[in-house]
Amino acid sequence: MNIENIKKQFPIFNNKVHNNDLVYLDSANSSQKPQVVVDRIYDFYTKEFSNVGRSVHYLAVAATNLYEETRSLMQKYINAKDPNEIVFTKGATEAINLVANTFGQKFLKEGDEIILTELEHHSNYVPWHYLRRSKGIQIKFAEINSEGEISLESIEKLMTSKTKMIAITHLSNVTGAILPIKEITRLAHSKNIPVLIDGCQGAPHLKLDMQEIGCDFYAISCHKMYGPTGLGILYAKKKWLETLPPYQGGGGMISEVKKDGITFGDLPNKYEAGTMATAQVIAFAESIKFLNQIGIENIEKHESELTKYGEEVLRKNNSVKLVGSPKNKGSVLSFTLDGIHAHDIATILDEDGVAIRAGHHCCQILHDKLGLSATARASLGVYNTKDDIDKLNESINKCKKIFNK
Amino acid sequence: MNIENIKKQFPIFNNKVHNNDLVYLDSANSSQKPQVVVDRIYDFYTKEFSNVGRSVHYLAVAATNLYEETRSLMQKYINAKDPNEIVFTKGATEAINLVANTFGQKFLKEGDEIILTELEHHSNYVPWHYLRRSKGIQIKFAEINSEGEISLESIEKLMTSKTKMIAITHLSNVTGAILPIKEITRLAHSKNIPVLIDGCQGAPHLKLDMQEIGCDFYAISCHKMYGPTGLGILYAKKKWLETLPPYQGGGGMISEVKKDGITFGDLPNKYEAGTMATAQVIAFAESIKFLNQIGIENIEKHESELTKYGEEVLRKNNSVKLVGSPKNKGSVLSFTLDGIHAHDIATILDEDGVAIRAGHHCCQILHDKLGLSATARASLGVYNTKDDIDKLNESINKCKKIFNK
Amino acid sequence: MDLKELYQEIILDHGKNPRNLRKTTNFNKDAKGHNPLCGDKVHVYLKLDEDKKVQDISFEGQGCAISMASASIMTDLVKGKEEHEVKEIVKDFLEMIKEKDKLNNKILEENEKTKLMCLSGVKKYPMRVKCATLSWHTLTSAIDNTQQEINSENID
Amino acid sequence: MDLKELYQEIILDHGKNPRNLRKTTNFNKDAKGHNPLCGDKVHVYLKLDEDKKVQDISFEGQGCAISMASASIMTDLVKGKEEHEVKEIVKDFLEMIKEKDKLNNKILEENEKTKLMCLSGVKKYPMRVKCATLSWHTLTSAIDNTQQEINSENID
Ligand SMILES: Cc1ncc(COP(=O)(O)O)c(C=O)c1O
Ligand SMILES: Cc1ncc(COP(=O)(O)O)c(C=O)c1O
Repeated sequence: MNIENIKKQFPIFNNKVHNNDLVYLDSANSSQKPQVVVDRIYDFYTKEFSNVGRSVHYLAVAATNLYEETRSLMQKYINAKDPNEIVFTKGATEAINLVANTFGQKFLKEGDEIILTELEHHSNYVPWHYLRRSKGIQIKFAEINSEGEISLESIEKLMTSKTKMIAITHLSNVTGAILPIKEITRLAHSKNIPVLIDGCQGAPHLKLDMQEIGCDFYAISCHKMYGPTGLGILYAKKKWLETLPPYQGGGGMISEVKKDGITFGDLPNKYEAGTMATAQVIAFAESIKFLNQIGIENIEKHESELTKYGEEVLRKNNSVKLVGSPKNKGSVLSFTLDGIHAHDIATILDEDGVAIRAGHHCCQILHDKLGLSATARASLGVYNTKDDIDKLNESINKCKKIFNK
Repeated sequence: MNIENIKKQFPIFNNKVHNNDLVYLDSANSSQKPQVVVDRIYDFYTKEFSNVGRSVHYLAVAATNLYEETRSLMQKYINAKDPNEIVFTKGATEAINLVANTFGQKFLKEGDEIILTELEHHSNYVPWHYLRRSKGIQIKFAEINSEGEISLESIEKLMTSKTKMIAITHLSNVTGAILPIKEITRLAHSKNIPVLIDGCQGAPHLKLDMQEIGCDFYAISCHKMYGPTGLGILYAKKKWLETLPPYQGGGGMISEVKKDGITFGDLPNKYEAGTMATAQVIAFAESIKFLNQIGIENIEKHESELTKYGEEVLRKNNSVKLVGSPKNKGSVLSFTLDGIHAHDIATILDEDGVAIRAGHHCCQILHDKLGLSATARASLGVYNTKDDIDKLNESINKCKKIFNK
Repeated sequence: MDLKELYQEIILDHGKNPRNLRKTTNFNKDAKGHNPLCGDKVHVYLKLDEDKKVQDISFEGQGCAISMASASIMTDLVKGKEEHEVKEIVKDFLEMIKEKDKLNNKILEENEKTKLMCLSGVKKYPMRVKCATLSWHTLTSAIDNTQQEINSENID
Repeated sequence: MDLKELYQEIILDHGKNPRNLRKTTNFNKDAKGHNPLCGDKVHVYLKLDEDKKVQDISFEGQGCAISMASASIMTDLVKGKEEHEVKEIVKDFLEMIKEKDKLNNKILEENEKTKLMCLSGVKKYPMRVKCATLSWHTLTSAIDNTQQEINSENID
C-alpha cells in the first residue's frame, strides 16, 4: 500500500466542509475510518449478525469465531504472550478504570502511593483520584521539564517503598512527548512496582511489543486506531487478570451462580460482563489488518517526517508558539498564537475546512503548569500530508489577519 | 409500515443458513438490525465522522448535535421528564453495575437488604452480589409461583425496614412473565424504597412510560432494540443522577481538575466518562424512529398474537413442555423436550436454519429452581411470523424423529 | 462571510481591550462562571447602591475574543441600570442569541442595542454560543445570589 | 448430511443409556468438570489398583446426548487399561477431535476405535466439541490429581 495514496482509503475525504476539502488534524481526538472497516461493520450487520458466545446456532458460532479472531490478531499486533491477555472494553477510559478499581480493591490501603505524571489525560487521573477518596492513597505527579518531557529521573525521584503503581502515558496528547516507558518499566520492576501505560496515543502511531516493553497494563482506544467507536482494549499480563477481582458483573463472566454465592469464569470471560461490542470487535480486525498492510514502521516514518515538517513550518511562522519541544516527539502539534485564543483559532480554521481541537485536551494539570488556559492542537494520522500542514499554516495566517496581528 | 412486510427491512433475511431461509428466534439474545440503522452507521462513518463534544470544528459540532438528538428522541420514546435522565452506557449490564456501584457506595451498609427475584438475569444479580461481599448487605429473592410469575405479594412479603432497593426484571427472558412493575413501584415508594427495572426484555417489546411507571432506574440494551451492539441506556430519575457519586472517571465528565482535587461535571456528562460510543448512539436514533414508525402498540399486538400462536402450536406438540405459563406473557417461548437435551435441539434446529438458544440463558437461579439444567428458547422479534413458528415446530418434530421419540 | 460577522471590529476591540476587567472594590454581589469544555472562566463583581442601581460592575477572567468581548460589552451596558432593568436586559440578550432576530427591551438606547447585536454573529456557531453567554448567566447568578458556580455545560 | 454423522445410532444409544453412570465405591481419584455456557456438569471417579490399572471408572453428571455418550464410551474403553495407556488414549482422542483424521494409538482394538470415531461427527460443530471433550479433560484432571475443576471455557 502506498502511503501517499492512503487518503483514498478514507471515504470521509470525498466530502466537503464549508465547501473546502477536509483537512483533518484532529486524529488524537479520534481518527477517521478506512473503507474496509466501515464495510466490515455493514457486512456483519447485514449478513452475519448474531450475539457471540451464547447460542449454538450457525450465526452465533460464526460471530464467536470472528470475535475471538480479533483477540488473536490484536495479541499478535502488540506481541502479547497470550490471547487472553487482551480484554475488550468500552474504551481506554474503561480499561484504566478497570485496573484502578480492581487493583485498588485488592492491593491498596491508606498511605500507599501512586505515581502519575503532569502529562496525564484526565482518564489516567480521575480513576486514581477515586482511590484517593475511598482508600486514602496518595497521588504524586512526576514533573515535566522545560521541553514538556518526562524523564526517567523525574519518576525515580518520586519512588518510595510505598509506591504501589506507576501509571503514565506513552505519548502525550498535548506535547507529543514519547515517554521512556521501557526504561521506566525496568526501573519500576526492579522495585516490584507494576506499571500501567495509557497507550491511547501510542497505539495508533508506534510499534508495540508488550513483551519487550514489559509493562503490566496497556490501555488502548480503538477509535483512535482507525477502528469503530465504543471499543477499547486492555492489555494486562495474565498473572494480573488471574489475581485481580472481576470488575463489572453480569452475564457471560460467571461460572456458577447460586442464591448464596457466585464463582467467576476464567479468562477472558471474567472481564467481559454482559453483551460486548460484538460488531465493533469484529470490525476492528480490519483496522489491525489495515495497519499491518501499511506496516507500522512505515506509518512511524511517515508521521515522524510530517511532524518534523509541521514543527519547521510553524516555527517559521512568527507569533506561533509550539507547546513543548520534546526530542522524542509523536504526531501532535500543540500551539498558541500571540493574543488569539485557541477557540477563536479553531473557529477560523474550521471555516477553511481545517479541523483542529482547542481547549485543555483533558489535560488541565498540564495546562495549569504551563500557565495556559487553552491551546490549539493539530494532530496527525496516517492520511495526512505536507499539503495539510501547509493549509494549516495558511489558515493560521488568516487568523492573524483577522485579528490584525 | 405494514407489519407483515417488516422482514424486508432486515437485510439479514436475504441470506441463507445451511441453504435454508433464516428463521431467527433468538431476539431475546440480540435482535437483527433494520437497513436504516446499518445505513446510518455507514453514512456517519463515511461522511460525517467526528468525536463529539470536544472540538469546535464543523464535523464535531454536527456529531455532537446528532448525539444529543438521540438522547432527546429516547427521552420522548420512554416519556422521561428530562433528556438528562438518559445516560448512555456500554450495555444494560453496565447500566445496572453503575447503579449498584454508586448507590451502594453512597447508601448501603452492613445488614441492609436488597430484593431481587428468582427470574433475574445474572446481570441483575452479580452487581448486587459484589455489595454483599464488600458491604455485607443481604440479598433476598422473591419466589416465582407455579406459572413462573412474580406476584406483588411475593415481593411485599420480603420487604422490611431494612430494604434499600428493589431490583427486578420487567419481562423474564425465560418464562416471558411480565412483572407488575407499576404496582411494585407504588408499593416500594410507599415505603421509600427505590426501584430498578431491568428493562432489557421490556424495552424492545412493550410501551414504556417512565413517568407512569414511576421507577427510579430502568436499564436498556440497545442491541436488543434493533440498535447497534456496544450500547445501552440507563434511565434514572434526575434526583438520583444528581445525588449519586460518579461511576467511571475520565475525560468529559469533570468540571475542574487540580493536582489535589477534582470537581465533577453536571448531567449528563457526569456519567459519560471518556469517548462514548458515538456512532452507535447516533445510529440508535434510527432504531427509535423505526420503532416509532411501526408503532409500539402494533408491535405489542403482533408479538402477542405470535406468542399465543406459538404457545398453542407447541402445546399441541406432545413431548414439548413449555417453561412457565404466565398470564401476562412477553414474546419468549422456552421449552424442554422429553429426553432430548436443549443443546441437541438447538443443533438440530440450526441445520434447518432455525436459530434458537439453549442453556440457562444467564438465569441459573431460575433453572435450579425449576430443576432444569438447560432449556431451549425461541424468542420473537417484530420480524417474526406464524410461518416461523410453524418451521420451529417442524424442526422440533425432526428432533423427535432423530431421537426416536 | 459568516466569519466577518462573528469577528466584527467592535468584538475584536473589546476582546483585545476589555472594559471593566478588574475587581470592584467593596462589591456586594459576585458569582463565578466556568466552561469546562474549553476552560473559560469568568468572575463577575457587582456593586449595587441602596436603590439597587448598579454603581459598579466588573469582571475577571480569561477566554476567547467572543467571551471577553461579551463580558466587556455587558459590563459597559448595564452600569448605572437598576437591578430589575439589568435582569430584563440579560433576558432579552439571551433570547436574542437563542432565537430572536432583535433586542426588544426598552431600556437600552438604539446605539447600545446595535453594539450588543454585534454579538449575534455567534448564532451561526452553535459551539461558540456558550462563549457569548457565560458572563451573562454569571451576572444573573450574582444578582440572584445563588452561590452556585455557573457551569456552561448546563445552560443553553 | 452432517446431522446423521453427529447423531449416529451408537451416540443416541449411549446418550440415552449411559454406561457407568454411577459413583464408584472406594474410588481413589476423581475430578469435576463444568461447562458454564450450557450448564453441563460431569464428575469422574477412578479406582486404580496397585499396578495403576483402571479397576473401575464411572461418572455422574448431566448433559446433552453428545456429552453423555462421550463420557459413557470413554469410561467403557479405558476400563482395565493402565494409567499411562489411559493418558495416551485421551491424548489421541483429543487430537483426533481437534485436527487429525483418525486415532493413532496402539492400545485400543480396531472395533473400539471405530466406536470412538463415532464421536468425530462433532468436528463439524465447533460449539459442540466441548460437549464431547469435557469428560476427557476431566479424566486427565482426575489422573493428574490437579484438584482443579475443569472449566470447558478454557480448553480447546
Ligand atoms: C433480562 C436481561 N437482563 C440483562 C441482560 C444483559 O444485557 P446486556 O448483555 O446487553 O448488557 C439481558 C440480555 O442478555 C437480559 O435478557
Ligand atoms: C492520552 C489519552 N488517554 C486517554 C484517553 C481516553 O480515551 P477514550 O476517550 O477513548 O476512553 C485519550 C483520548 O481521549 C487520550 O488521548
